[in-house]
Amino acid sequence: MRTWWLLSLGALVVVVLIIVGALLKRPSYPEGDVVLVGKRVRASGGQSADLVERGRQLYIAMCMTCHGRQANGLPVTPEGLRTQVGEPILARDFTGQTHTAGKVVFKYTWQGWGGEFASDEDLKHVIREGLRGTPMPGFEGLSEEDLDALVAYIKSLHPGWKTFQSPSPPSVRVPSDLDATHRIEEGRALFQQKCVTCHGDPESGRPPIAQPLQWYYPGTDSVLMVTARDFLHEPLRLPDPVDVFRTIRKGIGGTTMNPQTWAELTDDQIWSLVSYIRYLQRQGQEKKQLAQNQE
Amino acid sequence: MSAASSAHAHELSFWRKYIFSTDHKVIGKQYLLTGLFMALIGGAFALIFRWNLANPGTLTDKQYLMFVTYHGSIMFFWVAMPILLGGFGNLLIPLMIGARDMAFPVLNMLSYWTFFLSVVLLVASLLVPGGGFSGGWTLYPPLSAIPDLYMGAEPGTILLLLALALEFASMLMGGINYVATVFTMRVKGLTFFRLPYFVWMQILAAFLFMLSVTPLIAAVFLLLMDILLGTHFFRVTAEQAGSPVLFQHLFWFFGHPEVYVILFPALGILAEIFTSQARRPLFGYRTLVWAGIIAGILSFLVWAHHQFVAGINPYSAIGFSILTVIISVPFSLMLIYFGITLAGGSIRFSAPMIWALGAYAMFIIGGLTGLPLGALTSDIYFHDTYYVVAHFHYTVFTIVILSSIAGIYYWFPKFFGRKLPERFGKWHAILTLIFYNGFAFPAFFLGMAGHPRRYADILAYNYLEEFQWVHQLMTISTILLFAVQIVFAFVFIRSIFAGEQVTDPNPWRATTLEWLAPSPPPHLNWGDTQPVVEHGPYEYAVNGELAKQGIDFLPQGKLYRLQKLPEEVAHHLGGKGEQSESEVEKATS
Amino acid sequence: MQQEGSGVMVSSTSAAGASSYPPIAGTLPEEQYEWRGAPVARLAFWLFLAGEIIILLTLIGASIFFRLTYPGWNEASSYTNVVISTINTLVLLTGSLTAVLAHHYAFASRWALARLYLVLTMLCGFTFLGIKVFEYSREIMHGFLPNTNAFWMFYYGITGIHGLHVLAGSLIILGVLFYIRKKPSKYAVENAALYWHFVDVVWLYIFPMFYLT
Amino acid sequence: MRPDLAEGSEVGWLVDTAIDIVTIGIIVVGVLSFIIFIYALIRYRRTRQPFALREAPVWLRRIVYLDIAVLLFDLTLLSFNLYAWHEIMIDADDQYLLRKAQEEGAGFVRVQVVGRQFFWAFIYPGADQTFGTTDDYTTGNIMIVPENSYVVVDLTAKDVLHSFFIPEFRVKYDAIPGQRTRVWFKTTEPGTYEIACAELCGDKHYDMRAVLRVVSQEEWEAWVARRSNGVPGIVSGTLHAFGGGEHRQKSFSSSLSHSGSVSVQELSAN
Repeated sequence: MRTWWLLSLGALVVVVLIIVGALLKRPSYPEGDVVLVGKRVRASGGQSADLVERGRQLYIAMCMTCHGRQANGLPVTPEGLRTQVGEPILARDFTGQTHTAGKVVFKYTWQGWGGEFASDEDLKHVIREGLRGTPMPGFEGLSEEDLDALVAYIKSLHPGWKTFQSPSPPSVRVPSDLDATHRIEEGRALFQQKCVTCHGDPESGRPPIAQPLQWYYPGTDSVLMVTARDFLHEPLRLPDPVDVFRTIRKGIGGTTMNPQTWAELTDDQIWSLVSYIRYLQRQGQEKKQLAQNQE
Repeated sequence: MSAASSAHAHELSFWRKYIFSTDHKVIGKQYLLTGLFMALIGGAFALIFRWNLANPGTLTDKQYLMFVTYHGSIMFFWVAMPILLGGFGNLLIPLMIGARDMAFPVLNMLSYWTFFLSVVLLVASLLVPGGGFSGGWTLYPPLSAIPDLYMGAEPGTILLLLALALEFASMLMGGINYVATVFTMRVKGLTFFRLPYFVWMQILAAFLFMLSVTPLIAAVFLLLMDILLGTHFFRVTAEQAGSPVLFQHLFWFFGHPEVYVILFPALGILAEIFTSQARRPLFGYRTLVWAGIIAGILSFLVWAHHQFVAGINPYSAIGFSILTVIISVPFSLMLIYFGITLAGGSIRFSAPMIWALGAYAMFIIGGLTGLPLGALTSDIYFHDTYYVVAHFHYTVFTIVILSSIAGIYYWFPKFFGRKLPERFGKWHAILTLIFYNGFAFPAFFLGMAGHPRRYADILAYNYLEEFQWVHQLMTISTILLFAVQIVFAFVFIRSIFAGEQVTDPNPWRATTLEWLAPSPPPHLNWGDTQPVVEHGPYEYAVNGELAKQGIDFLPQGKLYRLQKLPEEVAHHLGGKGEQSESEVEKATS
Repeated sequence: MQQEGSGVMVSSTSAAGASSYPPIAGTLPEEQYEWRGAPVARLAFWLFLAGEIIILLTLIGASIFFRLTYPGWNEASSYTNVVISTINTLVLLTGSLTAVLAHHYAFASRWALARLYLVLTMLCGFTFLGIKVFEYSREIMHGFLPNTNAFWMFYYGITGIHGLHVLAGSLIILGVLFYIRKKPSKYAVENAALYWHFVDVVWLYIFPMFYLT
Repeated sequence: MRPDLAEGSEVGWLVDTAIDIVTIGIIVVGVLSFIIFIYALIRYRRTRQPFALREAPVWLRRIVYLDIAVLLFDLTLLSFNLYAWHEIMIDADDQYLLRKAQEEGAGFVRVQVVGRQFFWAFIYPGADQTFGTTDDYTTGNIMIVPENSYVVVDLTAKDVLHSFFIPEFRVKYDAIPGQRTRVWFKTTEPGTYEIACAELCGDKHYDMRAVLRVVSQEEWEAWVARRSNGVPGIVSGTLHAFGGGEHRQKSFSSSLSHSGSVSVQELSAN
């Protein structure tokens, strides 16, 4: 009659065993009250956990929505990605799936035009600073460990990383008279000479032109078009003068911005171009502010 | 089934009798058993994700959310609705109004099998590639509108939506059937204000469900169009803007009445148990009925209190908040009246009564803790935290588990002709209440601490780290709670087949009509007799002559032998009155 | 279960009424068997229609909500085909007329005529669907897809669900035709006609919403 | 139980008071009803009261008036909520907050917040205080605002629903795609807080964690200046960060004001 007593007894034993099991495994986090951007790593999972795996978790939490589930630059969001001026763009493809030759093209590298891979420092620099005018924010509070993990994960996505040797960065000196008027004048003249073809003439109102990139829209045959930077209305991706200098000197891989065209320019002339571009940026900013104040 | 009910002159095949039966009692039992089985599955899902909360990292994030989602969906749509509406409604409504079956027996059977199909689809949605839907039982788009992109579970989502639609269709059929039955098939003398409170609550629930679920059916249709045809009713693309908030409006227009759809039958069960176990007439019967009607009407006007911080107009939020507070009036009235029914009674602490009292006490907590959520400023902080989880477990667990099991203990002798062990029932109730509070009450503190819901791993946050032990406590309570229910499941099944046979068709000395029928009632319920109602439903504490013999109640009606058998009864009984009489005797002896 | 003092399951009553519980009070004359109100099927059908009406009201309400916020609605709605839809309206209205006639003859117990008009109503339904398919194909050929813009998604959504209702109405009539062959039931005819009128009334809202404005 | 209220947060004070009033109210009522309930169960148990009363005693019937008391009680509890809601959600438009900030001599900062799976992007207008210009700056998962300021947050989402929740400031509002919503709060002292997502947004919902840093006025100005582009006289170089070494600081606070940056002069001296 009292079988249910036996049943309860049996169930009780099982349950006690389960609870003992539950209590044996007590997760906790080692860090005290340090508040950091990024992932807190479980002690049981281990600080020693695979760096790539940790990077993958961070990638899912912070990068996947724009760079894609397969990291091929196909955004998760159906709204797509747009620049500040409303032009559709794609996030960087880390796997080489969309590139015509299966390459991974990073714009910001020290190898110069056509360089497929970025150095660790370049990647961290972009993650930390963000790319202005695009949805890429600067994750500036990210700890160095998390940056390492992210870079490790990104580098696990394309076999080319294994053989890639990061070159040491050349030393660059920012001239002290960067924003001086004479430099701006010199830069304007050089700009008219070398850059107007693609970038248009911002001061006379000629718009920049769109040119094909070397990669495709994922899943289609249509080549991605990209418009050259409009220096008056659009922010520079990396506005730091050193970055601007570097971009001009080394060109932008995967695009038609071939540094061979202006190989004869000296470093000093390029700094003048940087000055002029910075001048254009300020002009655009003032115009916009004026327009807003009038509203 | 007992030997008595098998003595049919007109034998049905096994399939027609137990599987594709049109008998309301068989369908009710089918609903009840399916619902209880799904409750075990839903509870097991709860265990799995609670385990993950105590030991983060056991499940993947996707699995965790999937189990959370399915736990919610199953408990609401595949446990509460079939047990309280399908099960108790089918089993009790015809008996309580003295009818022989539902108004549409075939529709009734169809309703169950549609429901069964929805269960199959639900299970299928878990097993398809990509796994089940993991966007919460509220199905909020855009997360659910582009499942393939956001969660990688497109077939699962579509199947879950279809399963929901089928479930709604099934319950709609049931609801129409209940209303039609109660409106047209009451026996002689049973006026509307002599209906047992349970029947009132059932038809109110049926009306609420019918009027509220249809907008959600429309919303599910639009959501399916979003998924399959790429429209943008609820999702936002670069060129075209849909409105995610519109879905929330449609969902909660259903969602709030839905809570009352399952709450009302539970209150009905409590009313039946309280009156018979406290030997007291239901205090303020008419007022209670009107309170139910008013609460039902008001429930259509408060839906946006789920969306105070979800982008609705702040002015309209004020209106919804005030209405929400006003809707607490009929419910507090119900609870107060139930309390008065208890006070002054002669309370028997039988197993169903302990369950019902526990449910009543938990309702008090659940109702009161709803106030900080309905009050709009405190809801800013509590919205989507564990406080909400605690609040709705105090209401919904009370409805779905405590009240249902109270009802099962109460009517089990009537349904199955056998008894559930009484002492086990008391221990079951007490242990369940302890462990239930052990998992639900700490959630209030988590909510106070600002712990958002549906977090797979709270250790991601500094300010939540110290509450990990609370999750472990809750997990242990949940394990114990589930273990107790497992034992109950064994006892329940054992009692169906090998429990002690009941000798008395009215073991609780209750008044309502179902206790006049034999236990279990035969096919077509009343044989060659028929009840005629002479009183209101709760004539307890009667000081008549019989009171001296210990009989302090007047049954709601009396049984009369029929002058001429109705056609289907005559057909079923083989057309001979003598045989049927012996059958009734057999069944009751 | 029957513990002393706590259980209520006392067996005194069964002891008192040794023969059977509950005692039979007497014999009930046939005219007092049951208390019946409205015809059951009609009541249930109205309840069902109430639910249907709310579904379509929700959809129409949502479309009004979108229409207020979407500026391109009127322009998009000018591409719908008024001629075809007017023909369709006439077809549906004819169906309503024949449904009324079927209802009339069913209640007059002239079953042959009732059956004829039911068949005509059903044919109207299938004609409507055929025209609708033609109209859809034209629109799709012109590049108007459900995901084109807010107007077209509502157009396809609401007319699609209405089309399903027309199909359901036609199939209900088909079912009723088979049903009344065995057992002539005027309420079956009435409910089928009722459903048809419901479908018709819904169309009368859809027609100005998507075609005329 | 609640996390400590951020120092001097106005919204936080309103919300906290609303919660306290309602919570104390329901605890009092709950305890009272439980006492009555348990008393009734003991008083009217079968062994003490073998026969039930047919009619409720008169004094018991009076309890019905309790329901009116319930309504009044509810409305009393609600009244402060309504006031606070008015203060937080309805009254506080930008002009009102700006005027208040000017009266108190406090700062006024606007930040656009974009929720994405699964991070928060914070868009700052830059030095010119205007959105949409070339010096806008976006941070990911870290929100930096000055002390003693009114902060107005414009919320939106780009994919699914998110909910912007700062527990310490008692601030929460949904970020909805295609719609702009806003919240505001006031900061007083520097500190570090956590921002959570409170609306299910996908697998890594729990990991959608951002950090709110309230910094001193000087630190804020230095940060804005460093992040602003094209402003004459401010040039930052991040070159030396590539060298590693001393940049690998664990604590973020020390690297905030000039995170890995050296002035032009330093750089030129190399």
